[in-house]
Amino acid sequence: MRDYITSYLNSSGTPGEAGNIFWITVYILLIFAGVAAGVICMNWLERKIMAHMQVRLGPMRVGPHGLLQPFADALKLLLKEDLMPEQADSVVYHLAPLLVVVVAFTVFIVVPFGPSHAVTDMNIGLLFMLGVSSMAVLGIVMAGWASNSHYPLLGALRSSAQMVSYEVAMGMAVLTAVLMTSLHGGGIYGVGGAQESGTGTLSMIGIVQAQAGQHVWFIFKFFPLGLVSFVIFAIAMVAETNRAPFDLPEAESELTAGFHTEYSGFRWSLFFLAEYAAMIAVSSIAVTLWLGGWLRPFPNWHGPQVAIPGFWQAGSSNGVVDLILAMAPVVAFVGLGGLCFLGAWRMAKNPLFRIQMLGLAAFGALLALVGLICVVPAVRDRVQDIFWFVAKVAVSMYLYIWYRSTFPRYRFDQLMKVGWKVLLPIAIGVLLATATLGVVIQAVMAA
Amino acid sequence: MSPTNPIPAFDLKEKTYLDSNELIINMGPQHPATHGVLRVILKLDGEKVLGLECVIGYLHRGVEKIAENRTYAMFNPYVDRMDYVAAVSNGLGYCEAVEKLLHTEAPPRAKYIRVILTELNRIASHQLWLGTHALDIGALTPLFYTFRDREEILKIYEKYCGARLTTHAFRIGGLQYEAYDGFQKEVKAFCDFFEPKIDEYEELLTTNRIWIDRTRGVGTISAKDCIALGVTGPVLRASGVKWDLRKAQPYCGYQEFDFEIPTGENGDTYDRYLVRMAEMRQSLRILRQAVDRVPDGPIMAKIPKVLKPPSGEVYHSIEAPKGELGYFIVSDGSTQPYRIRVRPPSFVNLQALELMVRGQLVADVIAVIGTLDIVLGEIDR
Amino acid sequence: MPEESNPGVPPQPEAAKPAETAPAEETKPAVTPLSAEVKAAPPPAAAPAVPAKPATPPAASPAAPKPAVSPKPATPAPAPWDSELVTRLKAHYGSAIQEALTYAGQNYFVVEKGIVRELLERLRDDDKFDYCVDVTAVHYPKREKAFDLIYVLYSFPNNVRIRIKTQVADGEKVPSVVALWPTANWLEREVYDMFGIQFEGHPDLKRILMPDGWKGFPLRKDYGITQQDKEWVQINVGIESAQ
Amino acid sequence: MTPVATPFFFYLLAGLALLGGVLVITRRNPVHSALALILTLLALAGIYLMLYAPFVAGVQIILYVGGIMVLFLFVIMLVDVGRAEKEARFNKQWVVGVVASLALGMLFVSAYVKGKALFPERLARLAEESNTQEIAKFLYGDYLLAFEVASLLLLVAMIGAVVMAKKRV
Repeated sequence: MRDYITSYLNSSGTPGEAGNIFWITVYILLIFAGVAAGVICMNWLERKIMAHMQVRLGPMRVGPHGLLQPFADALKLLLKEDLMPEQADSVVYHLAPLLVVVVAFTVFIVVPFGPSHAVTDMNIGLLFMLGVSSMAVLGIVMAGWASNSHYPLLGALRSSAQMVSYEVAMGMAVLTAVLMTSLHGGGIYGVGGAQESGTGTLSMIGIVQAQAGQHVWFIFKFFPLGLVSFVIFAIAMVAETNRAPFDLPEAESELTAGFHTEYSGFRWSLFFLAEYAAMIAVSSIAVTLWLGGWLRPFPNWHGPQVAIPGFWQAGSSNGVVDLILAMAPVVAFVGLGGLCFLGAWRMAKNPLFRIQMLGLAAFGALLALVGLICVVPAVRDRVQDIFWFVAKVAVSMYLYIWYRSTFPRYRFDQLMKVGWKVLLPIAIGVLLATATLGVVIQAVMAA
Repeated sequence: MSPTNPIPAFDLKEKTYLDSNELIINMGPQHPATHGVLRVILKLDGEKVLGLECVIGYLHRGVEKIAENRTYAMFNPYVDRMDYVAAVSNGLGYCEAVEKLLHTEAPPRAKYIRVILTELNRIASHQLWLGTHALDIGALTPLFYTFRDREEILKIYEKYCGARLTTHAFRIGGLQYEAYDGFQKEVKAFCDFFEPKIDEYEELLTTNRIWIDRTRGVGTISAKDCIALGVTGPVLRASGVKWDLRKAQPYCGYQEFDFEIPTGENGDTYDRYLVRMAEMRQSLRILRQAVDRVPDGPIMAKIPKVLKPPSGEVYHSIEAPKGELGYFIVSDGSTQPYRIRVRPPSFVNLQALELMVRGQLVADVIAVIGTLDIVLGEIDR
Repeated sequence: MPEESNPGVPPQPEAAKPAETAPAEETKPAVTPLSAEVKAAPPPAAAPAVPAKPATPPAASPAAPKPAVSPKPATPAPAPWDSELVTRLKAHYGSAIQEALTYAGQNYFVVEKGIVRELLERLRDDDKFDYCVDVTAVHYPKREKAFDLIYVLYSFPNNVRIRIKTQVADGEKVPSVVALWPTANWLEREVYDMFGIQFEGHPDLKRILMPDGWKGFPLRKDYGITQQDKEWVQINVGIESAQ
Repeated sequence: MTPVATPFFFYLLAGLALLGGVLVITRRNPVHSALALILTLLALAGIYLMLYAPFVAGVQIILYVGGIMVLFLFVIMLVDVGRAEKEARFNKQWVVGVVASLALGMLFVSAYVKGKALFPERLARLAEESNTQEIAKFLYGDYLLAFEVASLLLLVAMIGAVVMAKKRV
């Protein structure tokens, strides 16, 4: 048994590939907990960031700087009465939030947090993600229909039309990136660097490895083609997750709350959870396909080789740059901890605030501790990939929040127009251009 | 909702079940975007509006009936509760109407302070409109910006008369309170503070592609339709009619100020937005002129303690932030008005809603309700 | 405001109106809508009432009090209103135009109910009163014809405001003017709602502010201020009394 | 990874597919029918996976579940379900239906009986690793003409649908 558990640690694949049920379970639980924690963080961050963009403070009461607000909210939601409209279709009504949540979490099976940090690596990983996440719309449609109420129905109609439409443009943009994995040459235009052979793959891990092999993130590949396809995906993914400025299915000023108008308490919180999980999932696709997944930035910067005995061995390809970037998780966590300490120090010196101050300081200490643990070489090397992946996803999540506090909402027909008449033609054009360019360059290089 | 409520006047023909459903949606009276307790019954084909009917009266308090049972001075605070967003304008209209009935006029100092407070109120009303209108269209942030800046105006009110929203700032014949020390300085400081803020709002919206898409060509109404429907205020001006009671039939000494009437061309929601933004700037211009020239002198005309206007009737109207606000007062020579009729701009403007949204989408209904800038307290009275 | 220093000058905006009315009618029949704004916009520093004062005809501002500060002039009363419009209309309608008066600088006609609709149409088409500001009513329960029905009109081209007043007995029907001004739709509904005056030819005459099943017309003088439709309140609100 | 509990999963998925199929035709509420159909389609996708055809499984989910069925539901939601439930469920074409299903059933039976002769190597096992590439090679290589004809057919159908829908507006 022990061997069974430890044997995986020496393998270099994902637990799914190794067929190790124990580690699969561990990974699933880890990812489930991680995504749930991410949703909680997002909840707090969204409220705080939006508040600061809107010249207000946001939650400040529950815990220092409202840090415990998400927990208070979760408790409130769990204790709320679970209501169902009288004429609602009870089976479908209860099934809908479950489906949405299951779908939102299932996609994380193939998300590659690192070369071996994924539940499994599927041959059709990308297709799996797109397919499963496209099932989320089913849950929304079911919720809207089963509520037997007009606003949810309108929300569901909008949602289904919107998500189906944007999937098309999204698919085309994704294909562009997939096409890039089949190129041989390295560098932005495929003419420099190592001429490793690419075969083209739909595997999420394979796609990141292709970017590593070509020494370029696909966002820079064939500039500006990669960038354009990334932008198309970035727009489509906002529409796909029903977020501002494409949040028509839940446009509060028009449809009160859209498809989840009639839901309350725990079932409503499932929709909430699924929405944020879906945001993280599509952001993961974007990061994997265009932003180099777990790869750290500046792969082409070189510095002098250094060696610190017992801590850093010389001989890595980028020398001191590697060392500096390897310290990024440490800097980030210790920095966040320092911010917490600063906040605790600046808090009003009043006995009433003592618990809050201590709490914030303790939280800061926890963060700093996590940062310091990342210094340990064994942890450092394993955490690196996950850190960069999560950091990139976090940037994308920040964009979501930023959009929401900046843009007005699109109207339905305009949304459709943007999807079908603007994004889709551009996406197809970019796809064709990428294919042509790839073939031409490889023919030239071969000649 | 009463069981005797109207059945919408649409023709609901017999349908087979394969016909797509014509949805009848009841928007309001509790709805985030109807600005109060307006109820709009929408008939939709999918998202397209086939027709609508406004149901109002949920906030009816019988203000006109109350007026007949109060003395002239006692009724003064009630008018603040009609358009509570622009309470000062309501008070100005009422006081001037009664003064006209009394054949008297406020002294010049009072008039200047009235102008200052009214223009501040116009800005506050437009700010509130902008914030909620943008929120309806989905832009969350302008709401907080405008409320932050509106606070400065409310602070001036609070300092002046102790109240922030329903100010009851004026008295028949002038003002009750002398301006506090530093009043002019603070108004001036507000002008300097607020001018860049308008730029800030405009930065968020005026050139925002989505904002333009959502508002341009939406809820278009021609000048002819505006006049036929009696629509006044910024809505009328956005349709290209350069008409403002402050210029056309000046009251309260507005003829002494130099300002322009901003107009639009297309009469769509975007033009109405631009017109109101320009109006805020014009109000600042009036404010700047007014604070510099406030004359000294009494703040109350010599009027008797008990007001007994000679019997007769007057109609007096002013340019409220939302349009022409008229008071028709009939006096029978007693201490109580025989009849007060309020001609609220929102009430009349709301009639244009159906014309403006028929054939457009649900989302446009929201945008158009927002752009009409209605206040239900004034509609229902 | 400088005009206060000269107590003989009547309040400017009001005094300007009757003064303008007559000349505007005669000399400038087709003024553009913007002319009003030009007329009433003296430069800020200038003395008040510059354009209007010299043109003051003898009939102007009879109601304006001599000293503006005194609230009790010698009982101001409506004075006859003379203008080209009045003579023209009187010539056409004869005694159906019962009175043409001016009070506090505001002009109004009192006409017979029978000609109201025709007169309004004529005013709209021939005299460019293109904007129906308001339709309202006043209840005089002791009078034989219990209601005054009042139309407030405004002309954008001429910047003139007048009122048309007619007397209506309880239960009498009045022709609707919705066909002339769509804005009259809600205004007439409100008059019906509050006074119970029926408008003939109104497309959708029903209550507007009061609930549909309500009994009684609240703005009539015989309707007490605390009075309510108890039955309606009990059925629809579920409480014994709203007071 | 080596297959685990293959018979169990096969019978589970096949059972779900059959159950869904039966529910599709027996439910009165069209939305329930559509949801049952989705169950069938998902079970089928699972069976494709078991047959080492992950690409087909993925496409099945994306196209049928995420696309076509959503549009089905979209249309059904706009239909007056209350009235549709009262309509007779099986219309007059049941004779044709029985004949068609009998014919299909016989086809299956004959394929099962003669199967070993028709497919001597039983299952053409595609490489799990390069499944997508293999399909691409087939589609764009051996069967290019058929693929293009099929896409043309779909294009024509699409234009036809647009034209028919346009007439109403």
